[in-house]
Amino acid sequence: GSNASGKAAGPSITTSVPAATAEVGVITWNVPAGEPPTLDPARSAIESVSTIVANLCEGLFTLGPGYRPEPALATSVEHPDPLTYVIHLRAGVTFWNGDPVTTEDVLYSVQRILDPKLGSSWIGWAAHLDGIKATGDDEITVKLKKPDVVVPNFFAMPAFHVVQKSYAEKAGKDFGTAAGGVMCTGPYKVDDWAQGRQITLTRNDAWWNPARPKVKEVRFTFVTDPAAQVAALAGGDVDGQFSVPRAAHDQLAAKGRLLYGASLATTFLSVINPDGALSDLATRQALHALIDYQGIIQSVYRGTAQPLRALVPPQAWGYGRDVYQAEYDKLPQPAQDLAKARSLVAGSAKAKEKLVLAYTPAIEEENRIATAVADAATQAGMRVELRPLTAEQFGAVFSSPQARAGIDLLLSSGYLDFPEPLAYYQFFTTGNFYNFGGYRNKDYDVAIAAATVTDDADARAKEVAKAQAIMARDLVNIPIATQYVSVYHRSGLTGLVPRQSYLNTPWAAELGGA
Amino acid sequence: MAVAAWLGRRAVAALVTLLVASILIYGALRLVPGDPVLAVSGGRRLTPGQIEALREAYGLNQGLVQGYLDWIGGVFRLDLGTSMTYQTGVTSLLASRLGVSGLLVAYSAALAIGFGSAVALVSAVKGGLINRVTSIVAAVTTATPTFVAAIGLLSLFAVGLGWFPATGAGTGLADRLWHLTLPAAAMAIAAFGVLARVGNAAFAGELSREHVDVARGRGVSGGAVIRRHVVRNALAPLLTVAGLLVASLFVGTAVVETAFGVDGVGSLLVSSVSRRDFPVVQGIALVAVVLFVLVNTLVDLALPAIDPRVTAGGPAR
Amino acid sequence: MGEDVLGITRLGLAIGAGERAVPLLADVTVRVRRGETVGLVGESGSGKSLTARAALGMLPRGARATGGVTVSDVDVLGADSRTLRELRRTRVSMIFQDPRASINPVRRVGDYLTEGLRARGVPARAAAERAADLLGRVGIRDPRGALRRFPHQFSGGMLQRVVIAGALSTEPELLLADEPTTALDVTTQAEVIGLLRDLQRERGTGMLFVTHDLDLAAAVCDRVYVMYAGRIVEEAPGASLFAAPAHPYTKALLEASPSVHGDKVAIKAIAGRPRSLAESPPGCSFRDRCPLAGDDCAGQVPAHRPHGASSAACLHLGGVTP
Amino acid sequence: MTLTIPALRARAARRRRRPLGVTLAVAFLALAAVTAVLAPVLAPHSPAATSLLNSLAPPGTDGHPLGTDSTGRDVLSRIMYGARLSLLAPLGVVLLSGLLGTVIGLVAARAGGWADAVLSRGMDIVFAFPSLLLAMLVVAVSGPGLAAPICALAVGYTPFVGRVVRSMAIQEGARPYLECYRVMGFGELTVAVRHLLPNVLPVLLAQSALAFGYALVDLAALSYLGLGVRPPDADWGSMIAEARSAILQGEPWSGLLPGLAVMLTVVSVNVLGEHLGAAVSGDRREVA
Amino acid sequence: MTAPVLAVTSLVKRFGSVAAVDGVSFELMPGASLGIVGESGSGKTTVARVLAGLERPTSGTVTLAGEVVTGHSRRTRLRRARLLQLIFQDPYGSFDPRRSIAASIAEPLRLHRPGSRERHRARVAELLDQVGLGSRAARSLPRELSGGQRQRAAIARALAVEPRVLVLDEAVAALDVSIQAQILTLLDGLRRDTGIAYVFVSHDLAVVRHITDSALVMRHGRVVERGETERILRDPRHPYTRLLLDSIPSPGWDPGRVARDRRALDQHPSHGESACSTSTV
Ligand SMILES: Nc1ncnc2c1ncn2[C@@H]1O[C@H](COP(=O)(O)OP(=O)(O)OP(=O)(O)O)[C@@H](O)[C@H]1O
Ligand SMILES: Nc1ncnc2c1ncn2[C@@H]1O[C@H](COP(=O)(O)OP(=O)(O)OP(=O)(O)O)[C@@H](O)[C@H]1O
Ligand SMILES: [Mg+2]
Ligand SMILES: [Mg+2]
Repeated sequence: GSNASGKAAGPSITTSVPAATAEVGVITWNVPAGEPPTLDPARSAIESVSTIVANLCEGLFTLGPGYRPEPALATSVEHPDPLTYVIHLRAGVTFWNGDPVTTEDVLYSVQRILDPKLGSSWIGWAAHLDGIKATGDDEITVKLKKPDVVVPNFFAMPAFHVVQKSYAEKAGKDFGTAAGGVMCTGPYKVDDWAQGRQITLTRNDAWWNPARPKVKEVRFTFVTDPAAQVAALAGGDVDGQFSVPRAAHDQLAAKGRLLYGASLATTFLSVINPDGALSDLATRQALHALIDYQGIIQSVYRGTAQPLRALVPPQAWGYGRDVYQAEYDKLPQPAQDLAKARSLVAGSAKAKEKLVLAYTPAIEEENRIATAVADAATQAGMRVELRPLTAEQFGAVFSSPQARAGIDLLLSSGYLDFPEPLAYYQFFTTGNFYNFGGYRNKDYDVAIAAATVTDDADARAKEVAKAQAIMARDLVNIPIATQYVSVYHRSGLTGLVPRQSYLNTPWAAELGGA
Repeated sequence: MAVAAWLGRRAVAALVTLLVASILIYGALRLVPGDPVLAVSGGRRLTPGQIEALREAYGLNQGLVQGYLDWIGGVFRLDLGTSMTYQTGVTSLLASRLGVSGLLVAYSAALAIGFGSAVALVSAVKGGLINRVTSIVAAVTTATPTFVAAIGLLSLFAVGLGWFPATGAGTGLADRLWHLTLPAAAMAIAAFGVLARVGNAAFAGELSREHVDVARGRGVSGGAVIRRHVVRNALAPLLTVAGLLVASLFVGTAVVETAFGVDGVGSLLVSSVSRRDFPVVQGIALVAVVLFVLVNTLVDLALPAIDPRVTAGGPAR
Repeated sequence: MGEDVLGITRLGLAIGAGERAVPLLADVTVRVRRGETVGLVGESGSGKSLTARAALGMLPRGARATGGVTVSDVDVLGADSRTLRELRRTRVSMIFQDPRASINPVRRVGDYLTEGLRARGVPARAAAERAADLLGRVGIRDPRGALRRFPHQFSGGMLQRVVIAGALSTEPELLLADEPTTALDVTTQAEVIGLLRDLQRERGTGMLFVTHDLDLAAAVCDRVYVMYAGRIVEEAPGASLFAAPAHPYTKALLEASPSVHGDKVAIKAIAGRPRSLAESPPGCSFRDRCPLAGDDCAGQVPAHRPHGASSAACLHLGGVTP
Repeated sequence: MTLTIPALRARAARRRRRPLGVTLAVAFLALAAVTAVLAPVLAPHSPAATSLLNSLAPPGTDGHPLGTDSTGRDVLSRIMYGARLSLLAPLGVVLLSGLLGTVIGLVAARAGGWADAVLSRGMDIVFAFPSLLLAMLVVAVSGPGLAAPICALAVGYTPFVGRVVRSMAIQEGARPYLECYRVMGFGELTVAVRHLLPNVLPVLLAQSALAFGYALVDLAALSYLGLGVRPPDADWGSMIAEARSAILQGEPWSGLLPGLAVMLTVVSVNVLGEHLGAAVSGDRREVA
Repeated sequence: MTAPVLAVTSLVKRFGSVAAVDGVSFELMPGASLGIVGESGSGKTTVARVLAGLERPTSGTVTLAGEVVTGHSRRTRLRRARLLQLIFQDPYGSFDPRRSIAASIAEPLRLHRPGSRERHRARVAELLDQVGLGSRAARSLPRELSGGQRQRAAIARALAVEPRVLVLDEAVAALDVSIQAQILTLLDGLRRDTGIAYVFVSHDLAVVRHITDSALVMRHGRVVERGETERILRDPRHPYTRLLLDSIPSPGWDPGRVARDRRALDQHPSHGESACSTSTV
């Protein structure tokens, strides 16, 4: 039996592995999110696309160990004034077809995502963009209307992934699809897309980066059913995959290499309806007190997660770590306290009103968390109604007020694309498009605004931490846990440090024989 | 003459069915409340402006009748529209997956029909204890939902014993059959039960007919009686049921392909339904219905060769 | 008795065993000589079909037989399945009441006819020749075309001719005809009977002719057995059946049947209804419907006694026809 | 008087001949129905009571005779509560399709001609949609949930019932007793409703029982695919779906037990349906 | 001179291109008994069904008690039912298998003779007594009765509304000789006692001779001969009638001749088909 109560804290985190030494002919890698709809980097905001595109296309920068930006197609960036970034491109980089990368290609790639018809979710980076243009043969300049310290992070994101202009224009609507294909610069190129079956990448031997990949060919399969995934992994049909089904951790750990890494992800409850029962702080505090954090981490996440005191997990402190740490330590450690929750509920009329908790039952962990939260709330004297959402309805919550109607509380998981807490916290400023809960706190807004224009790391960290403390007190978001990234591969392979940046850095290039 | 007229009537009936079915399929999915474009977002955040732009791009603001005419016109040109999630033609999307699903259905049908009719015949002829045992087995297998069978087979033969691969469709015919054995078996289990029962009833019914007694009374040997007078006569109901089963197996692939991670039409249907990728759902529904009508029309057309009475207007019985 | 093509002696038949056994036939003795037509008459449920089928060795499922059945000196009840098959292929044929049920509806008439011949080892081509020949003999126009047609394309009368052709194709010594004309129109009946009689006479085939029509039996048969409740109650020459019925049951039947011939006479109904053997009272089965019955009838089943040209199983034979 | 005895004996024999399987099936269905109705009284726990730290307890655990699921909910209680939706939803399908099918079948059979042609063709067209496909189509339209699939399956099974009712009604309508009623001066509607329908009823019931089983399986499959019952509601299908990862973990109980409930129910209704059908055809055979 | 209780004029019934009944006319006096004979498919049953309102005639009229029966209104339906009832060949199929005999007989009473339950019960007992059935049969389901008993019950049910005409379609064909005699005797007695008129459809000339005064001989939907039954049997005028008579087995019977005559008749199908004009019988 795997009765979770008896188990210890859970598996440990891997931060380094031996580098790959041996060449490997072919590996088969499963993408549990299913077959990607496209390989267009502009539309690579969903896991199935990013996992593969990360090996195909490169931006100006990439995220290195510890999620630090590192140069890629650019060699450096200058920041002469708060509104200007000057980026120097690497010389001698070619697309897979041998054509050199020009500033024109870079500009085209960045600008095409600004077309709303494309539906790229990376469009958000340009909120304060004034203009972007080539200012030399191998230099482009980004001008902002308003200082925004978050912007440079996007340079390492698929928003700046470079595709060949002539190729993309020729492919038109088909760009990125099985029919149209893509043209990038990365360590792998698309060899074959057998729709419905697999995508095969082969090594790009002309890659500019001297760190030559060890694996010659990567075949992606798209098994979505967890049972089938585990059977495939355990049986050796598939060599590896990210996001291994938790239920099979024990089974797979005994077979090959199952590694965990800390991530920038958070699972949390957020207040969606500012006027309902949750407008009352006592109700929110009761909610905070009734959650079985320990049970969730041990039983739901089977130890592969950590409790959180704030919305943004410590991994995402890309700068000013000491400042963040000190402030973080001051926040209370969340723990279930049903007695406290009961007394809070007893003392508040609002707390006894019905509240609707929306969640995505298709994500098994969230289904269980929502179930447990609702049950605990009932025990504490609250009335919680569960409202299951489909992926589509969940998406609609973020884009249409009608979809949000009637929902008080939303359970969701999200991750930061890069280690900048601001990227999350700025969503909760007054009037922000994504501030669905209508959170309004002047002090919070001031702190975030200040941080956004503060270049200095520690100073910025201070401001962010101030906002973080305000939010933790107001409890408009109740962080529950940060999950680990997991990767499984058969024994005999090595080189892959489990990091969330598999979504935007060429991870397959690190993999190889032991 | 009677045969030709009968065949003509069947063909016209099949075409009418297809026509009305296509209208239903298109109409139902166009009358959807809510916004199908959200499918394109893959669950990510879209601004209202982006959504409007996408609606335009997919021609979702078009009138119903015009939309249907465009769509059905496309169907005749083998163009089923463009998938919202995959951005590629639904036709090519289906074409690349039909092979696997077709093989899976054929394999599973072969298993179900082969074992089902064999068991039915043996138990009907032998009777007694064998008949009782097989009828219990048939009752239980009929009641075994495909997904329960899938879970059972998967955990026993793939995870537990490791005799068969658990997932994927394999490459090359032999490897593919190897991979599809468990999924096909999972689908075949319930179909087997149905066929065993129907077949048993058909064989037993034919066995008790007077002409069978007459043949025995004329000194025709036991084997020949079974072959010439029982099997042949029971073929019509068996074939009819098998036809219906084959067509429903095609939709049954939704469950097994999901459970066994086979990328075929069935798993595409499930994911497209949950993503509300309507062009794909419409395309698959149409293919399923065409397949159903096709198989059953073929069965109908084959019936006169088995039972000449059907063309004479009377029923096969 | 080498002359007998069929010899049924003291045949008893029961279904089930022990306490729950249901008797179907008791003490049935029937003989058919070479070239002779023997009638078996009685109301429904009296056991006519069971008797005829027993001659083929076809007993109901789960039935046990006692007594003896021989066809051309072959012991049918004791025969193994091979002997039985051989017997059926070469020496006995049977014709049933409903020709439509007797022929496999999904096979061609030609298949039906040649099946019997092929089972005897006749080559395919020769079998087809013979089949066409036979169809011509039974009065079917365009026999070759008919071979390729299906049973549903024939009328009942024509189909019964096909069945007769099939039955005679193997040139049997014994023909068992179980109500072969009951399903047919009277005019068609006459034609079929005529045909059957001609063919039978021509080949010297012995025939057991089962019917419930007394007039027909009397007109067609050399000898007639009358059955009631699973027993033979009277055996009489065909000619004397009407003139001098021996058993009260036979007499009652005659009086109950209206006739087109002669003067119009009132009919006399028989009280009660016909019984099967299992339902009948102990002693004489007919006694509860019999006007002559006395207390003595209840004691035991009466034995057959000669009476004029006939013999009957009744204690009061004198009371029927003096 | 002598007649009485065999007739009575035959009747008694008929009653005694009900096979053991049918008795068991009826008993199981009765048990399931009672359990569903009385779930709040009978269930040892609330079906929603979670206990994350006591998840996936094996059967036989103290207080949880059938163990707990991955959220620590009592499996026995959940099966009992799950019986409500699992049985009610197919019942809805059967009632709706039975009603529709009976009306359509009777009208088609009695009206004949043009109306019959249209109705029969309509049923053929619906029949061309495998029921699961129909259910998935409406889910695509309306999003997950039970109401739409129930309606879709009801429509989908209508030809299943309607065709049989129609052919039975035609067959039965050709039997003299119905013509007798007409000769007696009864109107068409009276004959159809008072005399034809009751005699078609056993077949209708038999067919409905089979449809119930199919609907149960279809709905469970839908829930298994995540397109049917939405949590926190649960039926047996969704319980199996939720147990999938537990099965992977080698703790199959929380999935196997509801799977067993589905199978037993379907076997039972099939056995019952077949018995009803056989009883009807047996009745016919006795006549012939 | 009394008026005929039933008159049929130029009755035609077509099924597609087949004329099942082709210009049949006859009259039936109260208390008379008319036989309709002919081979299978000659249209006898169709005539009976048209009379009972189960088929609409293609043309021609049916007059009951002086009033032409047309249309399908409730009034027509009820009036026809009160005047004319039909007995079918199959005595089992004539009853709802789920209802007891008494319940089945009570049904027409409830429709046509509204009254208390008690009155109906008494009347059912009376009717059953009239056809020689007891109270045990009344309680039985149809399947628990023998064929003869069922046919008696069917007659009782038909008599329930006291019709003036009873149409019997092969009413005794399925019965054993001994039972057939019982029913024929019963029918004889009923006609004597109640003055009901019969249209007796049968292919059995002997039975028709016994139960009818006059008869029609039908072939291919037409009447080929009509007259007093005894006369037809003694002195058949139409070759077809002669053929029918010759087909009946008797001592010294020559089936071969029947076959020859029939072939001859088939070769001259027009022979005498409409020879007899519409004379009242
Ligand atoms: N297979 C059987 N199992 C049980 N009883 C049977 C079986 N076959 C016949 N019987 C019974 O045996 C009795 C005689 O049946 P049989 O068929 O020989 O009658 P029959 O004289 O041919 O009647 P009919 O004129 O109706 O054909 C009947 O009471 C019948 O119910
Ligand atoms: N409902 C019908 N549809 C088509 N043809 C019919 C129908 N009813 C009767 N016929 C045809 O009408 C003709 C007369 O049939 P009918 O039943 O009246 O004959 P019948 O004299 O009663 O014969 P039988 O002695 O066999 O009962 C036959 O050729 C028959 O095939
Ligand atoms: Mg018989
Ligand atoms: Mg008739």
